[in-house]
Amino acid sequence: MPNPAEVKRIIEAALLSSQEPLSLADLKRLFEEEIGPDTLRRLLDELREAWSERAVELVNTASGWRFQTKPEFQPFVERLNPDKRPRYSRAVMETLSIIAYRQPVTRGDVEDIRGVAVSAQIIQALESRGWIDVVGNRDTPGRPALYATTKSFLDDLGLLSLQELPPLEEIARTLQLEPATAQPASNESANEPAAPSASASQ
Amino acid sequence: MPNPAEVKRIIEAALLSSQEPLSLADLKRLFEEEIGPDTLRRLLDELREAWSERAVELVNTASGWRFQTKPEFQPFVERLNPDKRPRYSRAVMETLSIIAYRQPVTRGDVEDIRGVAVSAQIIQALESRGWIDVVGNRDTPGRPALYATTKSFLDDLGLLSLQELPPLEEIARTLQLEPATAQPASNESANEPAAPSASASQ
Amino acid sequence: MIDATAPELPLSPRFATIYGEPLTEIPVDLYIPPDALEILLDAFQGPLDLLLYLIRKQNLDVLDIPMAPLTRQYLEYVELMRTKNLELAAEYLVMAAMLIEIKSRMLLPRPPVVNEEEDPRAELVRRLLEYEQMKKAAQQLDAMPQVGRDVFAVSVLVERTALERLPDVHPRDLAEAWRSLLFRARMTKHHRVSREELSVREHMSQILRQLKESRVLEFTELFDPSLGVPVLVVTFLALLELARETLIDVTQSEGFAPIYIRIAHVEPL
Repeated sequence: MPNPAEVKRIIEAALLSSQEPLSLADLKRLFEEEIGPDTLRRLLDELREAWSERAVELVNTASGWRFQTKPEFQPFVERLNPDKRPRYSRAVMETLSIIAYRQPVTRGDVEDIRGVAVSAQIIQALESRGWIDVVGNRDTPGRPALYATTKSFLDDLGLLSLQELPPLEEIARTLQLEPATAQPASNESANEPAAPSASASQ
Repeated sequence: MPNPAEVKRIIEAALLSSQEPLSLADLKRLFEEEIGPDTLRRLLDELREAWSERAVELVNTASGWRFQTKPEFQPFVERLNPDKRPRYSRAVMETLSIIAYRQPVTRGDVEDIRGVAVSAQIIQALESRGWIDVVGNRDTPGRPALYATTKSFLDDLGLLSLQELPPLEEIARTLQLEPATAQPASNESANEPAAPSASASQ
Repeated sequence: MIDATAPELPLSPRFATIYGEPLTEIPVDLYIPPDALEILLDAFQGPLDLLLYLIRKQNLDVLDIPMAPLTRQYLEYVELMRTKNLELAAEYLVMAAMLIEIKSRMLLPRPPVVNEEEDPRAELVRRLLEYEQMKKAAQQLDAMPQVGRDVFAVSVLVERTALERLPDVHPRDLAEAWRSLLFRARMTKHHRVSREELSVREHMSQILRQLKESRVLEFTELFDPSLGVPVLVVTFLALLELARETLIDVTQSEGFAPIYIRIAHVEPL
């Protein structure tokens, strides 16, 4: 195997100059000599460690490794490019999270959960961003398209897999709904995150 | 003025994540505090120095500062994206093919066969690629250089010898199958190329 | 989730005390002036969202929704919406119908035997909780750093000008080039070569190359018997062809003396 410092130099340059995240397989192709995945991973960890103090970090996402600026750096970028980067509307984000957590789902499924029609533009916004795509059709009348999130969605959120999405809050209690009238709404919910006003703030 | 190390960290991240070179004026805008051009330039020089050992370098171009890979890194990028290579023009390919099949030949020979002038750039491109070289000069007025293909040409094309080039007879035969062209009418010999090959080298 | 034990709240909120009387008795934060409602509506994603808002504002347990007052207040909002914003009303009216249905079913006396009969609120609760869950998930997703919004991919320019990207060539490309030459019928018979002649021409190049290095070679140095008779023959043919094209000089001082081969010498013009 070639000199590890040299290998790291090359990996670093490849990652810095690549438009897309690079997988271990991509990185292996950089070298004519065989470099084992363990070695590669160790060198990547060393590289990540070496960069940890800077405003740019090495992250491992679904499609591979990439360098990106740290979130703390964002205010400086805004000074450089004063045009604000738009945030997605709540409608888009809710649709996205339903697709992310419940995939594969149809537009009808999303509408059922949101209790409101989902416009074609919302789906289109997510599709053209490359965050969702059609993975099939449900075998029901009209054969509606089934949507799922893409690797690029995970990449853009810096995630390795859907497992890394923030966990959903428990809804198990719905299944134990007590019959009819007022329960003493006492403290059986002690382990529940106490956020009475969290969702009331908008 | 803020901590110089911090300023360098931010300049580095801005330069790494920018699509375009950044001028001193751009870089100044990163900071709320006033940073003089001399300070900025000194920090940029320090940054350039800090990067000097890596496969990526900080350069000052006409339109500003930017990071770019060093030329030595190019072969690695090509291994990463092997399918991104350009193609030679038809003129280059025809010239190369004439030199390969007819060597040793002069530029004049190539022009005779192609029926058009062959620019010096074409010969130069093939020479600097190391695929052809001058093996002598023809003993005619002007003593034109005789070109032949090199060992490196065979290596790069994965050939052991010129014998392994596609045989010209077959090429001619495949051409005969094409309906359009007017071929010599001596077609009683179906498997024979049109040319009487006995006198071929004349 | 609602936590009924949250300190600023009465121990167990009884909707009766909140809803006992019309608007005046509703806590201040529940009252939305009609003018503000219009603005507020933009913030609601739909009837479920509005319902959740009402429940959360009153700090009520979703699992224990007081249907009557909630329905009444919901209807007030929907009525306001209906006059202000007709587009939105349809979905909200469907929800209003659902609330009224639940409310009426709960008012009906039920035979105590039927234990397994589902609570009429169950479906609504399920939907509210599922929506709330997704709504929170959306907020969490939105809070995560996104490439292009909060963090930026690094993209260092790959310097290509210094070293030109070189095309690949396959033997079939050469054949294709030759074919295109043939096709344009520029070729005279003169230039057609067979496979054997190619081998002669290859050796012509090799001999010239050897001569370039050592200027003068003895005839026998050009032959390597270990390569076999065909190569010896081809090499000899190549020598003859080179001599014929006056590319080399072949000299021998006398019979049986060594034969020397050199690049053809041309008098300077």
